[in-house]
Amino acid sequence: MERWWIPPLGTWAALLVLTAALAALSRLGPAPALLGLLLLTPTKAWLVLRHFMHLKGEGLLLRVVPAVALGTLLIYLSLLFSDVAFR
Amino acid sequence: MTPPLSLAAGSTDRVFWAWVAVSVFFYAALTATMIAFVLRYRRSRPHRLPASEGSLLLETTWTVVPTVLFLTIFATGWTDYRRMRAVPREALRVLVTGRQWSWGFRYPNGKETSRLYAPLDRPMGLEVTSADVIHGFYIPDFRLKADAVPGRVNRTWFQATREGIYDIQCTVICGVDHSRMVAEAVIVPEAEFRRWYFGGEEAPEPQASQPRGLALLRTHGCLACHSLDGSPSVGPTFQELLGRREQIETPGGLRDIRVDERRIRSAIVDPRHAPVAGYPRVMPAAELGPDDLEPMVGFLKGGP
Amino acid sequence: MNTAVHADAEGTRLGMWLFLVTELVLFGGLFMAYAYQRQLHGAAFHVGGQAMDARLGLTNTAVLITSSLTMALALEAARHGARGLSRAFQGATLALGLAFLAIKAVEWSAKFHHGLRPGHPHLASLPPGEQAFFGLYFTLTGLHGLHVVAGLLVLGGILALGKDRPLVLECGGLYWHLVDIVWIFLLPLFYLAA
Amino acid sequence: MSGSYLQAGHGIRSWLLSTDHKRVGILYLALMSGLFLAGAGIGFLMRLVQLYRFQPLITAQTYNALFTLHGVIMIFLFVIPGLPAVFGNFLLPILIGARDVLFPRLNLASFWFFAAGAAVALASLFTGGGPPDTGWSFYAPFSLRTGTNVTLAALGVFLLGFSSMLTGINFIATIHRLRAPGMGFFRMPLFVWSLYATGWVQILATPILAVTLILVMLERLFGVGIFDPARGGDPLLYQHLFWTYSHPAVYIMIVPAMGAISEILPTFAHRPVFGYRAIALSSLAIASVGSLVWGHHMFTSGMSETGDIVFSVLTMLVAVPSAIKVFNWVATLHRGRIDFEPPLLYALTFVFLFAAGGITGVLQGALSVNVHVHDTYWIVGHFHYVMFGGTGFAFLAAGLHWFPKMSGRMYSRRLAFAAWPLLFTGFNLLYGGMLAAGWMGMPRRYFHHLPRYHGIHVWMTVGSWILVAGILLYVAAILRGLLRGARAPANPWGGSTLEWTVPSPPPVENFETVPVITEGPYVFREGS
Ligand code: HEA
Ligand code: HEA
Ligand code: CUA
Ligand SMILES: [Cu+2]
Repeated sequence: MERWWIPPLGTWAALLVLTAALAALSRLGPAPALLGLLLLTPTKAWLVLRHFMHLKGEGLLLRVVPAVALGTLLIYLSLLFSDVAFR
Repeated sequence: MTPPLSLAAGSTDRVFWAWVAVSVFFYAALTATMIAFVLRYRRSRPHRLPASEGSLLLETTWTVVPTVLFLTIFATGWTDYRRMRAVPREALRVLVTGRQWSWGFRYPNGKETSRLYAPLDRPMGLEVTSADVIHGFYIPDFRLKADAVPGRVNRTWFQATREGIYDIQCTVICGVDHSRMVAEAVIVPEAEFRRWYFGGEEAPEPQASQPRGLALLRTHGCLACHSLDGSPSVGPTFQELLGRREQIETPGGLRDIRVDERRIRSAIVDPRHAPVAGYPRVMPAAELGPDDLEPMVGFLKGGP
Repeated sequence: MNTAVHADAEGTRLGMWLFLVTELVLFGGLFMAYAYQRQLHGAAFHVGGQAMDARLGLTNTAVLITSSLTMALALEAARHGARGLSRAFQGATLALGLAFLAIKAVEWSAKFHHGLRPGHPHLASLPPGEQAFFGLYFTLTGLHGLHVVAGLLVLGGILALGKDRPLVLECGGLYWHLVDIVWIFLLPLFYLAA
Repeated sequence: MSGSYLQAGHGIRSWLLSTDHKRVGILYLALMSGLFLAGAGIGFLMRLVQLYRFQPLITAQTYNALFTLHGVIMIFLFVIPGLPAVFGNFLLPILIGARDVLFPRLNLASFWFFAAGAAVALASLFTGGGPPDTGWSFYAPFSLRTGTNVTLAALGVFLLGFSSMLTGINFIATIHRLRAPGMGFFRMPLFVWSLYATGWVQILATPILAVTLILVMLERLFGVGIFDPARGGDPLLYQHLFWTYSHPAVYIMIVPAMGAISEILPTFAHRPVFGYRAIALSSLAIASVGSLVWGHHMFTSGMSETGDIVFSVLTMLVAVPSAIKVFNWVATLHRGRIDFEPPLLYALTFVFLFAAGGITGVLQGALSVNVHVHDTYWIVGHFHYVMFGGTGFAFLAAGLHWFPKMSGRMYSRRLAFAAWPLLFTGFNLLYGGMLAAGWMGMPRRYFHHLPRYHGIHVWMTVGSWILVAGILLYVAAILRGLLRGARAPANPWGGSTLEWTVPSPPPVENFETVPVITEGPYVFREGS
């Protein structure tokens, strides 16, 4: 019999481990906390998108769509910072 | 139109008109081509010329040329803008506070005014802020604007190149009297400004000598009862006075006249004689020497 | 009236993803506000973060991640024909979602108790940066909470009405996972900011 | 073959609950025409107020409410939904050879969100603290502190945003999934391209407006400190968020208009459009670069100088794809076989007026110039040129172009021609006057103006009278067509796109058999 429940459990475990790592990092001080925020959080989001939301198996179009959204947000943020970061 | 009256303004205007000229050129060429094509290629004038579906050369040209043109426009605008943002070190810095619905000015030595006094040909720094909502501090004749934002200070400066009184207007909608949130910038020679600035509390307010007639009307209190903008008040407005039809009360009854220079003069010197009908008879006679009377009459003749 | 044309599965999925894009950007706007304020008030955000209960935040993260797991399993089960099992997993997802909301309610009421709610004089007496921090905290977690509620309504509806075809479950699941992703970002921004 | 979509059912319910994309389009058209005339009527009234005070009937407070209402109606209820909702709905499926949009029920829901949004926005006039007085941009902190009913108006606009987003989702999905066999992306008509680009802007920008309005409502209702500095907020943050949506929104208004013009010009020139790919791709370019320039509304706000520079440069760049389109349109007339019909006249007028508006946009995008003209009538002139001269005239042109298709009748050609000189003269007097007034320093949103500006106000008001006459004649041309117009043939203009292959008005299913596409959209045969 196919063991279809294994992959989701793996993703779930990875997410929990990453969360624990994030919590541990943020206790070490502001710099590691920021690092965790910038590295681990997107990794977690990526895991959810790829496995739980099945982007892994989707066609090109469906993978481009969320990428466009995230890219747009990044650009919005950087333009916003062209103001606030230089006040 | 309105001449530029500060250092920055001259430059802003040159940049603006230069690009207007360039744009009008392109625009006219474009429109002419469009009209010419429509006339030439009407169905009623048949032709067998093949129509092109595209041309890399042409399309590249009209991508590159506008890009270069637009970026040049940016560059010229930025050059002047950088200067506007860089307040010279030696500038006097006035704190400008907008509030619903008036402007207040505070000088470094503590003097507080409701008009902005500034010396001629000297840099004047402005630190613009607001006590409530956002306002916009705008002197059109100087091509100068800075938003007054609560919780922060925006800096700009100007250097006026002509004496006079200039309108300050609020440009950001701030409530019911947004359009009444106007004030004046009074530009006077440096010596006069210093006399006032260093003269303690009692020093007389500087008066711009241009137009002097207007300054005199103000000091003599005429404007308390006569408006300049046509709005009704205790007495008739000064707006478009010369040549206006009025009904006056003479000993012989009501009479229609057309206001001329003689009438203006006599109304100032001897207001009880033949006043305009329909207004209370409250105007005092003024004791004026010709030095004062003539500029006043001159102003009223050509006034707003 | 004419009969509606029915979108194929691929089209439905595309439509769903486009909708998720709007949700992403919606929260993206709030993250922009957060980033902006934090840039201007870094220190105050640090202080504000100290008032947060990281344990509650982490617990809730675990709860929500687990609910994502059960949701994914519900879909897989349905795809493999195990409808009963699928429905059980759907039920588990709903329960976990409710648990998340309950923990959130505990947390909010503690904040309310300490006068950290908008409009309270105590909050108004704090420095501007901290006021901004709590303003954003309530807005972001509140809006996220509303999305959890909406997700529960949708998933509950699917379960109650017996509409748990794989395609429907998949779309409901996509929404639920998106809500999870948003939370994944909220955790370090507020609870681990100190 | 079944009867036309107009005969598919009669009672009011068969319209209000129809999921037929054509009927939904007509519903939007009916509602929006009413809203436009109301908004335009308010504009007309504002012009009168600058001459006669009408006191005590109209006070400064009333005036502030008038321009807010005028702006909200025109922007959120007319030009933003405008072309996609009406012509997009009616034509998109037909242009790609489909029976309907991909999600017909969602489409109907969009309409009802729109109607609800309009109703709520209008309800804000009569409830709570009375009509909002902040201008359409709802700048904080004034919008947070004013006693007028901003909260409800924001809710209305929020619903309208929802409608716009759903339409965007629907159109993108439709274009991806329902193109007829053989229709690759580069065989789509240009109007479809423009709707595709617009759809992306709608879904990527509108949510930002939604959160901004949510934040305004939360701050007004619960005192959450986001924008008001008295509560730890920041007013410039509001401006950033508002314009992050509202600048892209101006491209939501203009890109479909450009698409419509790109259909009309080749149809009447009877030749393929010049530079098809450049026009198609420039729509995408406008949509993407257009999301990066919002800061040009904030040059005097106290943004950092780096921000000023970045946004000014990007503003210059976003103008380039528009310029490309304009030149390609003009080139499309070259060596055509031109039928000089009203739709063409209005389309050419679009090109003329939009170019003027665009040029003023570029000029005010230069930093030093912007400092002077920001928040003056110059800006008001700019955006009436692009929105009314651009989108508005495209609407008028598209209305004539597709009127036979939609109604099955011909409009009055004579009246349509007769309206033009009035529209054109009135328009340029009124809005050209605004540019002049702004350069002289006349601030916008002013009830009272200083005497030095009185002359130019008289000028503008006179222009508005001529313009009204033109609009009324145009409306007459349409009404006459509806009542007494001759029956329209399937292809009155000799057009080459798919909508001209189906009868006027189209049958419910649009096509008897699904068309198979073997060539590009603008192939004209001899003699057509
Ligand atoms: C349909 C709507 C629409 C469109 C299409 C545009 C298009 C453009 N707009 Fe406009 N704009 C508005 C609607 C629109 N705008 C509104 C509503 C406001 C005010 C909001 C408010 O405050 O209430 C505004 C305000 C506004 C401002 C802020 C002004 C201020 O408040 O200080 C600026 C500044 O840069 C600007 C710039 C531009 C530019 C560069 C373009 C460009 O995209 C234009 C590009 C087009 C062309 C350039 C024409 C074609 C080119 C040629 C014919 C080639 C020849 C050209 C030259 C030689 C120059 N706009
Ligand atoms: C597409 C958009 C659009 C259109 C078409 C118009 C059309 C008009 N606008 Fe527009 N206007 C805006 C969008 C638009 N406007 C926006 C966004 C603002 C900014 C608001 C703000 O500051 O927040 C603005 C602001 C604005 C101002 C500036 C107010 C101020 O700052 O003080 C003025 C002033 O004159 C004005 C006038 C007009 C006029 C006279 C028309 C005319 O074109 C109208 C001519 C047509 C008619 C008059 C139609 C005739 C029909 C009838 C007569 C039927 C009558 C029916 C009824 C009464 C129900 N508008
Ligand atoms: Cu102050 Cu407008
Ligand atoms: Cu803009």
